[in-house]
Amino acid sequence: MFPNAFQYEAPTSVDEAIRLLTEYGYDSKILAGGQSLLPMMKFRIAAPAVLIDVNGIDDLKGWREENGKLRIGALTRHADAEHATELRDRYPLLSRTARWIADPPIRNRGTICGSLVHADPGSDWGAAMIALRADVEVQGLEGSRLIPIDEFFVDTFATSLEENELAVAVHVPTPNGPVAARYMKLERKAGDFAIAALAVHVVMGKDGRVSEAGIGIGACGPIPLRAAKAEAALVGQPLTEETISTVSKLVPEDADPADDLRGSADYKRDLLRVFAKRALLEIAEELQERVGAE
Amino acid sequence: MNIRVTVNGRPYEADVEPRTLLAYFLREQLKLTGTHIGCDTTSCGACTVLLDGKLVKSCTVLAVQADGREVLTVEGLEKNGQLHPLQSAFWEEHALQCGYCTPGMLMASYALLQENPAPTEEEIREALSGNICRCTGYVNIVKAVQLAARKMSGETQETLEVAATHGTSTD
Amino acid sequence: MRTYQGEFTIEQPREKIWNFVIDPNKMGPCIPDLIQLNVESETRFRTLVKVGVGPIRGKFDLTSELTVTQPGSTASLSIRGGGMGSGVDMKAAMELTDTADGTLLKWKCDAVISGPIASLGGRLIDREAQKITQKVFANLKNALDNLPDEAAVGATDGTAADEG
Amino acid sequence: MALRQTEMRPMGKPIGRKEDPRLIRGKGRYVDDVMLPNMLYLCIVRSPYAHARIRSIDTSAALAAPGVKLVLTGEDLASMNLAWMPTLAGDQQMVMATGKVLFQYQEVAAVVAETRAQAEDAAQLIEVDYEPLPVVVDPFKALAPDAPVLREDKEEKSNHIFHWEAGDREETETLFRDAPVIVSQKVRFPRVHPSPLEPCGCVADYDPAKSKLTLYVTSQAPHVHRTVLAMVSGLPEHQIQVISPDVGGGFGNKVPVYPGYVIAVAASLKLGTPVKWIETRTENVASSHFARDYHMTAEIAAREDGKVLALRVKTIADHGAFDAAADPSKFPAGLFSIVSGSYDFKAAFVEVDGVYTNKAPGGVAYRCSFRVTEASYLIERVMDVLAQRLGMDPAELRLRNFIRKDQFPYKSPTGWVYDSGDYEKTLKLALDRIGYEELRKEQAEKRARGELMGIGISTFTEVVGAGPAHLFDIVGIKMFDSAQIRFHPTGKVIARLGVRHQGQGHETTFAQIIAEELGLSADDVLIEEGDTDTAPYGLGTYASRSTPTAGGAAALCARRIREKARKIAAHLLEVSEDDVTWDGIAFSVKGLPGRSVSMKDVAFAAYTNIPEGLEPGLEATYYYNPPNLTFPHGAYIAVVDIDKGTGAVKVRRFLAVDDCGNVINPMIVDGQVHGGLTEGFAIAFMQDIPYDADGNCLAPNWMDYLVPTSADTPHWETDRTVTPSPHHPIGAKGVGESPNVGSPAAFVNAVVDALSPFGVEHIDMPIFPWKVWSILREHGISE
Repeated sequence: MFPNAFQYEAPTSVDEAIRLLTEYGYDSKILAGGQSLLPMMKFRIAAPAVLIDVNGIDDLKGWREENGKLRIGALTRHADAEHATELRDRYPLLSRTARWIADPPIRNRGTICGSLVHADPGSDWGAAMIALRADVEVQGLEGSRLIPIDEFFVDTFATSLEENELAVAVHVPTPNGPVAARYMKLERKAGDFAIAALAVHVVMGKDGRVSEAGIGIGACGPIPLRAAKAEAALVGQPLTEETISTVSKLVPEDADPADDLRGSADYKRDLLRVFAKRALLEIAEELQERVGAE
Repeated sequence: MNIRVTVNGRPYEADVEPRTLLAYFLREQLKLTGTHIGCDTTSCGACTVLLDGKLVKSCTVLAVQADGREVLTVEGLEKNGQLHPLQSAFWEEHALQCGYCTPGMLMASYALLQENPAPTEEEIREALSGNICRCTGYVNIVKAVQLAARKMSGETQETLEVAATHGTSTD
Repeated sequence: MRTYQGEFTIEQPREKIWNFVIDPNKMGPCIPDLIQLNVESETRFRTLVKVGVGPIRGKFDLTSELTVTQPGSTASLSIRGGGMGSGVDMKAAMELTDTADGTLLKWKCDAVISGPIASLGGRLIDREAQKITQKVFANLKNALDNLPDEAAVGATDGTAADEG
Repeated sequence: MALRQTEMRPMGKPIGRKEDPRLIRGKGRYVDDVMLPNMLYLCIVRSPYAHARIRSIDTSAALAAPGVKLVLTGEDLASMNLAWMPTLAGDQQMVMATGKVLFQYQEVAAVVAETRAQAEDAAQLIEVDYEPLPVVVDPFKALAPDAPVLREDKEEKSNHIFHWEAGDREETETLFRDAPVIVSQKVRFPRVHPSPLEPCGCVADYDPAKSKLTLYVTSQAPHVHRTVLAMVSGLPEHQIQVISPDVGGGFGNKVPVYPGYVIAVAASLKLGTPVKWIETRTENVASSHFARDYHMTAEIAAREDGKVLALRVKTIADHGAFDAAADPSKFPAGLFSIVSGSYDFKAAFVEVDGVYTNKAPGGVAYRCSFRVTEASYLIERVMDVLAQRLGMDPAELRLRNFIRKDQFPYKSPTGWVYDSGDYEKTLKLALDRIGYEELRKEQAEKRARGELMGIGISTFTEVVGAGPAHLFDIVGIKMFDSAQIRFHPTGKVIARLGVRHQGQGHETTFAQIIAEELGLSADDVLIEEGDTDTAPYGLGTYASRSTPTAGGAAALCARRIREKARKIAAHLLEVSEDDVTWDGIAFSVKGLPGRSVSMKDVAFAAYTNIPEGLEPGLEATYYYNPPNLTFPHGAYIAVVDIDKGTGAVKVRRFLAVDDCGNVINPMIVDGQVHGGLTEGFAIAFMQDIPYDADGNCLAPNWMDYLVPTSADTPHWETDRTVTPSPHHPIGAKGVGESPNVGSPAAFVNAVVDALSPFGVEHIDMPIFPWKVWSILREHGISE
């Protein structure tokens, strides 16, 4: 299967990419990992006239910590996040999420930012970045701006990115204290989009109570969602069984799943509850060990 | 567009349409038909090759994206008339039936053993999860990768024979 | 099949609204993301529309046919066509009734979407079809509200019911 | 481990496969690897509608597109008399739609262009004006009196295709009337698809100078394809050569002749150049033939002690838009009447009604001997329902009802004569190996703790090897099979067979059979299949029939050679033929074992030193018509754990004990079992092709039609018993399909067993986690 014919551009700088985006607008698409876009183009349900391949832009590669944040460049592949042992301690959700995405060769190609910009509601990174309270750094003709993840997803396959803006990085806040995270996902088969998914990120305060909590919901609405009620109920509490039970019951309240081939809306809501409970129990145990060891 | 690609150590220069997928480029322009195509949705992995040492599905990479880079396909595994240990292990363990998934499976196994020379069954199953086999039920593929891992870690033929006879693993 | 419906009130006499909705030259432009409109007869018009969400982008070539079922009060609009290897069939029924404030327009639309878009985009097509349908009637309402003379009030949002 | 390829007496040994050296090097030659000079590419335009009238097709823009050489529609084919073609089931199928379309993804038009991309580009430019018609996707609704009639071309204005029955209605009714226990269960076998990794496709190469058509096609039955093509195209059969090169899996999907092949042939006939058509995965799943889709109800009449008396089965079979089932002509429901399985029922009565719907046509036998999977699943499922109702252990119930070893040959209540079997031995081995008693103990402990663990048993009987020619034919051609063996002077052999392997290892196993019979090593025998110009006529490889039919042909053909060889040996040994004995490796003089000649010596003599009066050369052909089918059997046990929070089922262990008679190559048999179990596992837990009410196919590719990966698939355990077939020349039975036939019931039985304390008696496949969760929820036992 072949995509429609297109003009291929391979800029080597962000400015050049933005200039091309500005020039071709609606008719163009950015190609990063291409693991979602190219299949759609082969089916010809996506047929951009111009493809702007950003893989040759060195500025989009790699990550660094700065100003209390981890800045992850747009060309960071899922597999990079999966294997980066140096990030596991402070950003455990990254590798825990990455290993659930599709399969190894796809993870070698697909990028974190590309996945966010594609804005598939079933995307694993969507839920994870919600939990991490990330910002997406985008650059346009007028310079760059940070879009908080809660404002980034607008609708299925739609983000608040302007037509001539390029997502250049995603910023993840550096946690302030011991952190643990879980990514829970049920699939119909390995590598499938989630039936439902939940990303849970917890930072423990010195008082033994949760100081920061992030819970992102995947595949249960038109966009990745935040379990805001559950987060609020978690912050300031010790991770007791009682807290966990209360919090996990609140998670489904912020979900908006639909009935489909993967299961009913009720089922998906209940999965979120089960995921939350299991994730928090595991996190509690892990943090207890960690704090105890310190 | 004109591209230069090194495939299995050999440089090629070719003119391709930007929309040409790497899999078709390899098969139809370079006549390296060992790389197969089995699906439209990047699901099956029959087209799996290594691009600059990284495992990719060549049906979801443009040929122009391989410009200036190195590709390794199944045809590049055999060296100087010697089968790669993975190839002979797949043969010995009956890890293939119709053979259509085999090139992709070999490439995925090759990539795995580069990073993890002694994988467990679970690690092998996870590493090959982007490659569908409809015939073998995977049991013998797992065995073959483990056998190849032992071969590549330098065990002698004799040790392997003993291990096979006694049904034990020597690692 | 998916069914979408809604209703709104316009502070205009029924006759005036009626004359609007059965005129392809006036109804045609209510189709959202219109690229091209050809009015082929008094009851028939052909439109080329831009459809899409995110990377899924294409054009649908749609032929619409107006049928008056009861002059002055009920009419139906059948929209058929397709694009991107898929087919679209919609039957919208409109009913006008007098109210104290003007005219109540009730609409109901049965949509059948066939082909790769329906099966590939299963996760989103329902929402999209719903959105497009609602946009048609929102545009219609908007156009009617802006008819010369009176202003309009009292619209209710469209609601959707999935019967598929 | 060195490859033990050079052994003499290779029968029963795990010899490394002869086909592998090319396949592991990427040097296989599959149909898409066939690249001919001036070859053009074909792309098919398919219907987005499940049911619609075609008002008009505008091909002008496509014809004007770059690189386009030809555009064809149904009307064009009608003018060539190619618009319709016969199906294997004796129905007619549209090659390209004329008048109306009957299922989504049906062939409507085709473009031939210089490149694949150009063909796809131009296909987009074809404009079809459709008038949608009411859609029927539910086979029960299709039978309603007010249902729209789908097939306007048929004389009978109804969606009913056939009614078929087997067994004794009266005796069955009588036994049911007086039975103390009756259980009844409705069971659906989902619509599934064989989905070989290599999709279907062909290169049609018509050479006007030679008036010869060469069709390279990925086919399980090249000879049948040639005959059907001759019938459809009107080309003389001897001027058609069908070559089935390496086949990337078949599983039944590559038995039928698909419209794409006929379109490619038509295009090549028109253009006089080679035309390639390679299916996309979407075309494969959504338009090529599906399998199963049986809606069954089974009832068992039994005594209170568990002894079964009678079986009654009613089935609605959804065949889609055309009856393209790949069943033998006289068996519209295939061998479904094997449904009494391994149990000694006094009577049985089985009915099947076939129905047209607006769905892709079918159904093929997907790794299954013509509807045996449906039958086996049904009886194994319902036996468990009976066990549950009686409060009996399912193993115990089976042991009580098995056909006993001494009852063979056994005549089943629907008329089959089972050749051999030892069901008790096989089940007992399985129970022993898996540690059944300990597992039941563990289960009891887990139940006490509120955990959900299940053990499922399936003790199935297969029926394979179609078939005896008096019973079985396909489009009139009797289902025998054939082998032709030719010795070269230096003692090497080429053997050609009428079947066509797709991964089963024929190049190795048939070499083993022939080498064993002729005292050679398997290395000395080259097996060739798939070229109709060289191979003798055969019906193809499916329904586990290759070993029972072609395997028999190979052995008997070799024996025919041996008879002539004996004469030559006598001449060489200078004794009379009666004084020559054959010890498996050489001919020797009776009583003088030292004086012997090998087959190699004999072969050389056949060309160099022929006894007077004897025809030179050493070769033979054998067409083997098996006297009966063979009946492999097995006992499968699955152990599952259920996650009470998610409803997910984990298969912890799975043991398959198979009995396929004498084994040619145990390594290959195990491989076949592993593969079939994986497909059975997918069917039990993942696979269905649902349609929405508008006839949209909701699982048209591998994103939604789920095929399991290595990470999903359990680690299979296997074992074997051996009960040779008494009538097969080498006592073999065929095994490829047993694991697919036998395993779905084991999986489902295990899940139901886990939930049985809550009164759950059945869950329809595929067992998605949400189904289990709903049950847990309903019974208040979810996490």
